Amino acid sequence: MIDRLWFLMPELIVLGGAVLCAILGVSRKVGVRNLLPVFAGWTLIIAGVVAWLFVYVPSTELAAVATEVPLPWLGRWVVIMSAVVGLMLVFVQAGLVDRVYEAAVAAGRVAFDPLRTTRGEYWVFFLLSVGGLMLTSGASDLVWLFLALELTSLPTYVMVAIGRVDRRSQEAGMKYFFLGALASAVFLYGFAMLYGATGTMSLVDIRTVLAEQVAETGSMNPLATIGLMVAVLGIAFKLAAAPLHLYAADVYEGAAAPVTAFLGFVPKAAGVIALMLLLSVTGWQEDGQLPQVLVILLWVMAVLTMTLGNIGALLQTRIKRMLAYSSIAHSGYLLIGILAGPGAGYTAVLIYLVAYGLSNTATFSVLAGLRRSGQEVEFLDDLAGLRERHPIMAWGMAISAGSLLGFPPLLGFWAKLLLFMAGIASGQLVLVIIAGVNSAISAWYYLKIMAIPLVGTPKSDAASIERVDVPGARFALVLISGALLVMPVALSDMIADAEAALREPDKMQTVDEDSGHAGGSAIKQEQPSLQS
Amino acid sequence: MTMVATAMAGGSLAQYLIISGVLMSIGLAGFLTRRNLIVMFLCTELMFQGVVIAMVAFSRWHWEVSGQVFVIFILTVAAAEAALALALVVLLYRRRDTLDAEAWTELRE
Amino acid sequence: MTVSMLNILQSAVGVPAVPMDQVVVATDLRWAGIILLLPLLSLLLCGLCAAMRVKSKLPAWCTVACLAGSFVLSVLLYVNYNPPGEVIPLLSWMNLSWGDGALNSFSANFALYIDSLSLLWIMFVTGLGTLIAYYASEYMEPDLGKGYARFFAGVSVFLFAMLALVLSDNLVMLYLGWEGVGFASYWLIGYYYTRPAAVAAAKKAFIVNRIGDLGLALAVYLIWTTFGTVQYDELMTVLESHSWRAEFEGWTISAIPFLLMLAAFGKSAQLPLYVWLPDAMEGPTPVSALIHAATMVTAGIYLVARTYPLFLLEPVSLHVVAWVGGLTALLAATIGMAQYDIKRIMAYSTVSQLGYMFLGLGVLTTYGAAYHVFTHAFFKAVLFLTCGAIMHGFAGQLDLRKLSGLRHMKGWRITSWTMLIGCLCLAGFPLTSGYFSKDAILAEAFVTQGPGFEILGWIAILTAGLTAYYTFRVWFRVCAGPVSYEPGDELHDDHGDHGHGDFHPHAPRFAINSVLVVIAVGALVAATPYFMSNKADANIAGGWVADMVHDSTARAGLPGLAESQHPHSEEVSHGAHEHPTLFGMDPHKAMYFVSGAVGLIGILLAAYLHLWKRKSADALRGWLLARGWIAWLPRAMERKWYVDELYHALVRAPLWILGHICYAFDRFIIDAVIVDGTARVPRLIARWLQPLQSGAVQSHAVVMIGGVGIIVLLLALCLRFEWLGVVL
Amino acid sequence: MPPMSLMLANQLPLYLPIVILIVMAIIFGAVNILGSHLLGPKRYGEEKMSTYESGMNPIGTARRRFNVRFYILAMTFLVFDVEIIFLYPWAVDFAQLEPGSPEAGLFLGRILFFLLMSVIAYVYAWKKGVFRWD
Repeated sequence: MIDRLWFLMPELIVLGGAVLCAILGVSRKVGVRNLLPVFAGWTLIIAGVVAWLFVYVPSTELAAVATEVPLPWLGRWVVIMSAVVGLMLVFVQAGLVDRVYEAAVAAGRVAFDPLRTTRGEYWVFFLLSVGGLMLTSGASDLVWLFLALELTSLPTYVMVAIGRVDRRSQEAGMKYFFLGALASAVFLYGFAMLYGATGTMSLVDIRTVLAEQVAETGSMNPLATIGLMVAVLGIAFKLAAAPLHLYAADVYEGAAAPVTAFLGFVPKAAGVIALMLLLSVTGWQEDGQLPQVLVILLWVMAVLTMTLGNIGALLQTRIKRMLAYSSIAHSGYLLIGILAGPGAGYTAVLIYLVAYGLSNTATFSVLAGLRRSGQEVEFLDDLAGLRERHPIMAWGMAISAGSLLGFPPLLGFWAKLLLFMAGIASGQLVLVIIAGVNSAISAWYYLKIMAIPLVGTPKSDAASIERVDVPGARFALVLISGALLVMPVALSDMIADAEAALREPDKMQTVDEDSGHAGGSAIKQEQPSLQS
Repeated sequence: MTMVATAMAGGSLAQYLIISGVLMSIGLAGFLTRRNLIVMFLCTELMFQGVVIAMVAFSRWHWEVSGQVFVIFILTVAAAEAALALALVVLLYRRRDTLDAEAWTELRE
Repeated sequence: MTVSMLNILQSAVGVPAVPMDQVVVATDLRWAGIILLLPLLSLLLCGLCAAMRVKSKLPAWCTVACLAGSFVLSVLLYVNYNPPGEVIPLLSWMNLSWGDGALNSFSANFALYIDSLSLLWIMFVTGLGTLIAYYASEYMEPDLGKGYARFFAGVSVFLFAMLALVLSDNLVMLYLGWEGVGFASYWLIGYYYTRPAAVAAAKKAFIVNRIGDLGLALAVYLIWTTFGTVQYDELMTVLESHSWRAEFEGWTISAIPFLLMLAAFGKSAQLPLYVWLPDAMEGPTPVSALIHAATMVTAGIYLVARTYPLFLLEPVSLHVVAWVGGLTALLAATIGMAQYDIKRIMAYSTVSQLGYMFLGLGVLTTYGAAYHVFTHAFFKAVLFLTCGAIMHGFAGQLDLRKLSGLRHMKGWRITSWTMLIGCLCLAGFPLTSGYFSKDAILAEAFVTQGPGFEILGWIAILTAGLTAYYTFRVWFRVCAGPVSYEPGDELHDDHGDHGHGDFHPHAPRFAINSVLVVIAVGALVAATPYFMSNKADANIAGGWVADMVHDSTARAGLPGLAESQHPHSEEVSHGAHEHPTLFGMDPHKAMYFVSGAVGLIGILLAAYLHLWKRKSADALRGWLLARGWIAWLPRAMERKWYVDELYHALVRAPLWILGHICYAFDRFIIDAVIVDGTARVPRLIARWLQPLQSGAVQSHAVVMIGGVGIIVLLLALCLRFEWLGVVL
Repeated sequence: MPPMSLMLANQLPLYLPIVILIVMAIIFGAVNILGSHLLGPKRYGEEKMSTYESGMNPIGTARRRFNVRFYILAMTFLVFDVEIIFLYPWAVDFAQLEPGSPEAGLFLGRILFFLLMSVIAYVYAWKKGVFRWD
């Protein structure tokens, strides 16, 4: 029997992996504890493969189930994306969490105390958070959306605090938690208003009710509009979009670099997908128009976010702060895609998320893979002359920063191009021009990030920068750099897949009526075919 | 007491929303003005409860139960947040011997 | 409700792609792809050399060999191609189609578009590239084992990107090449990355170029939405079919040429984006010669010539091109007159000559512009390479006041005489190649009708005189006169222990000398195409070079082409109705005398001031500076018309200020006022306010909630919501 | 729709019992405090002013640190506490289903899965050593 639970298969696998990690994490055997990243990695691989091959295979009965979900096939893209980027994050984080305590246990300085180890918990929270991101994509009602968002963000608060033993990471965790709770309350209030205005939690029903109200009164219910606005603003916290962006710099700087890599992608992606679902279902009515208020709101947010992010990054000397501000700017670009709406805009957003997630993970993997006298590298200038000692790191940094900047022919360039094209196509020419100017401003500091490790003059104490003894971060860096160079070749495939992921349930159903079990080809029938 | 019950049944939605808004505002004001971390956390809980009241009121108004289901989940998440906040507060207190939010301003420009 | 990305594209495409009838798809010429591959191979080899820390000149030989191979293949391609133009498919890249029918598709593949225009370009790009790489093998000697392989890798990247730009058959691939040459230029300008000036110059070049790139990206997009294709052959077919004009009278037609123009002006250093080129001289001299004089900077000309039919649709854009080109030529020439650094003088002269080329494009003589690109590539390369030889030999000395009489020094004769040849060509001395190519542009400025084109012609003639003056100012100062010199401040290691007193300049050796002679001879021989017969069309003047343009997309800009052959340029008149005259003669004939005379006057003036009476030059400067009414002129010329200062004030300073305002806001408002400042507020208020704005968590929260509140309130008020009461 | 103040005015009578209750509570408290203050004898001494007049003397400061295990145990309690919230609605609904139907089986299965999660949480807490008190 196919039930809606079928769609939850990847998430259930991730939950199982998390449970396994929780139990194994308190094991007294060091070998078992060291295996945790491997378990986490395999969990993600299995979840991704299951989603790819088994779950999202269209069939008549599945399509019938899927009608309750606004974008039932979105999960395919999101689960696989989360699994891939999550796997890279596993490489970046493996062996770097809880080093101090485990090293002390290994050296026999302290006896193992299950209450004091945090390695197992870290991986549990990691998996749960990624699972939350996967769940977000399947949301059919506000309750689900809320729970998925909270499942994504609650573990991150802990991960920030326990990622390294340092006063600053605890401060970061505290700030992140309190401001996050505040933001949750804000978007919940928005949800409450939305519910009050429509009397239903289901996203699809909300759209129907709102459409009826528009048909009756000629304009959207003000309570619903305000509710949507407040909800969007609350979710903006997850994206680190203005005006809820200030925490990002502090938290990213305070958290350990592997955790920051995680923060830069998972909560942001969850927020973006939540916005997509919320707005596509409630905002865009049949006439293809977003209410004027929401357009203004998103426009202002996008401009503020990218401008404040880029200008904030211009003057930073600390590399993590610089990257934090740059990630704020990227949220601004993503908002262009959201504003451009279902179809082209969302397609571009999905591709941009992949490009951004990979590049961001790669930049932070450089920081995670380097140590200077046991501490993380803090200033950009410390990386000067990195090429001479660790050429792979330096080139990987250049490629990933280039991709973030949007340097052709890297993946980031194509993703940005698609976003801007979608923006222009939806009539937001001014916004795209502002984004272009911002992009030019961002060249200033991205070029610094690219050039200083490659051609900078090493400082006298540069020799003290060492690689960490765990090869995971370097491995991820090489993989991602290669992917950023190679993936543009498959760009049209990616566009086709992203478009297929954004099909609405009714359209899917019509396709499936005559195509029986061969679901994979059913998707292909309506999407642009690829000739080579 | 019957009069109160009548008020609940047929009472104005506005009253509940006002209560909800007041709770929300008190929570917000408290969050912004109090420095003790525990009190700040309690204030966010207050904001959550404001939402909860609004949800229940709307649920009753529409005669539709999903709002109340949402409330249960909000309460659960609030409990999870409480556990988290408790752990975090213990951690921070052990580090600095104070719960003053202002003591934690090392990360800044 | 949902609008698919591809649907948007589809809706924008309204033009049926007519099957092309002229351009042939030639698969048998696929070996031409090797022209592109060889520089890549060279890049790979250089990279290997760098990785294996090769200390010999191996990277140079690899590069020279690969580029020579490219050149030979280019010539073979010229011999083998069939005139109207051919498309050589190499690799499919983006081939999207959605639905049936020719109009539902988008393609951009790696394919080569071979016509006379691209052949002209690749031949001089690969030819000069080979020679200059050979020159650099000696020039870069001091860096052997250090940056040697990096330098040649950069040159290979540049050649690859430049060839991709020129040979591409669609605008997307052209864009890739465009960005690629920008990147290579950044790489090579910043070659001496330990020098802050070089790093700053590289950054400046990159950022200024990005402005142009934005224009190109937008133009490509608009072309795509307007014409439904980015491939040249389809684009030209669409443009020539008369049906589309009735449907497309939108704003995009007018916007496209201006955006393309922005891109061209950025890459080719025209007003107002020329500021990066003089600074780019911080790179090694072979780079200046190859990239910033002969090849890359002409990419803008190529772009305009390639998309010429789009410009013809909007005549105003051509007028703007002409005026910007003319004014840039004049401005750069005046700046060049007052500089002392010979390399910088050459840089300004490049800007000035590029201005001429744009003037040529603007006054409808694409063949003149292309011819000038061709001749300029040779003589400017010679001039830069001689400057480089001098710089190399005199330890970085480039000040023309501190060098004199090189002609009489042993080992410097070849340098002096080849420089003289370059100077003669640049000055437009009669019967040199520069003379003919410049005349073609100057005369056409008087023939073609346009707003103030006659004034523009006189400006160009004046500029020609100034050019002759500053060119020979350099030669008379540096190569003529009594022997005397001072070394520069970049003494190499082998001279390190010598003082200034016993400094011995080391004269160029075989590699440099041979390249100088070959290119100088080339500069002289470049005049012959003007007299070679043109096969394609006997009606047009201009010889073989006109032939080169005749078969290409830019053929509409050929003088003498019958009106009927201008398919859609009714507004653009060649002025064939009433033939204008200059001094009672046909402008083409008159110009032989006028420009020759002007050039001679300039040379004589330079000889007087800088050879026979060197003192009087300083006296003249002093006299000018002492007169209040004219003193601003030399001062402004020496300070480059304050353009850098203007940019600083208009662009950089506001950004800098904005950045610092935000920083200051964060530092002094958020941190100082909100966090620390509240302590100083009187205690009564502080007791209430301090907890509100003190802790960092709360200060963030205040901004968050304040932001949310302000946005919601403003939007709600804006749209005049009747408050919640109505809803309940 | 009437103005808000008017709506409130209409509703006010409904709150009368609460108002009466509050007033009575205040009066009760005030009368007791005032009465004892006015009527009771006043004698001060060292013993009289101590915290617990007739109890033990306090030892140490009141701001003593509690063992962190109290918190951990409290959090563990929270898990099972909140679980109850979900069991009640489930139980109410389950009673209305036809016994033995596949629907009821699925219903039961889901709550068992939910309980399994709690059991795992319990096992985890146990292994973690939450219940050890040494």
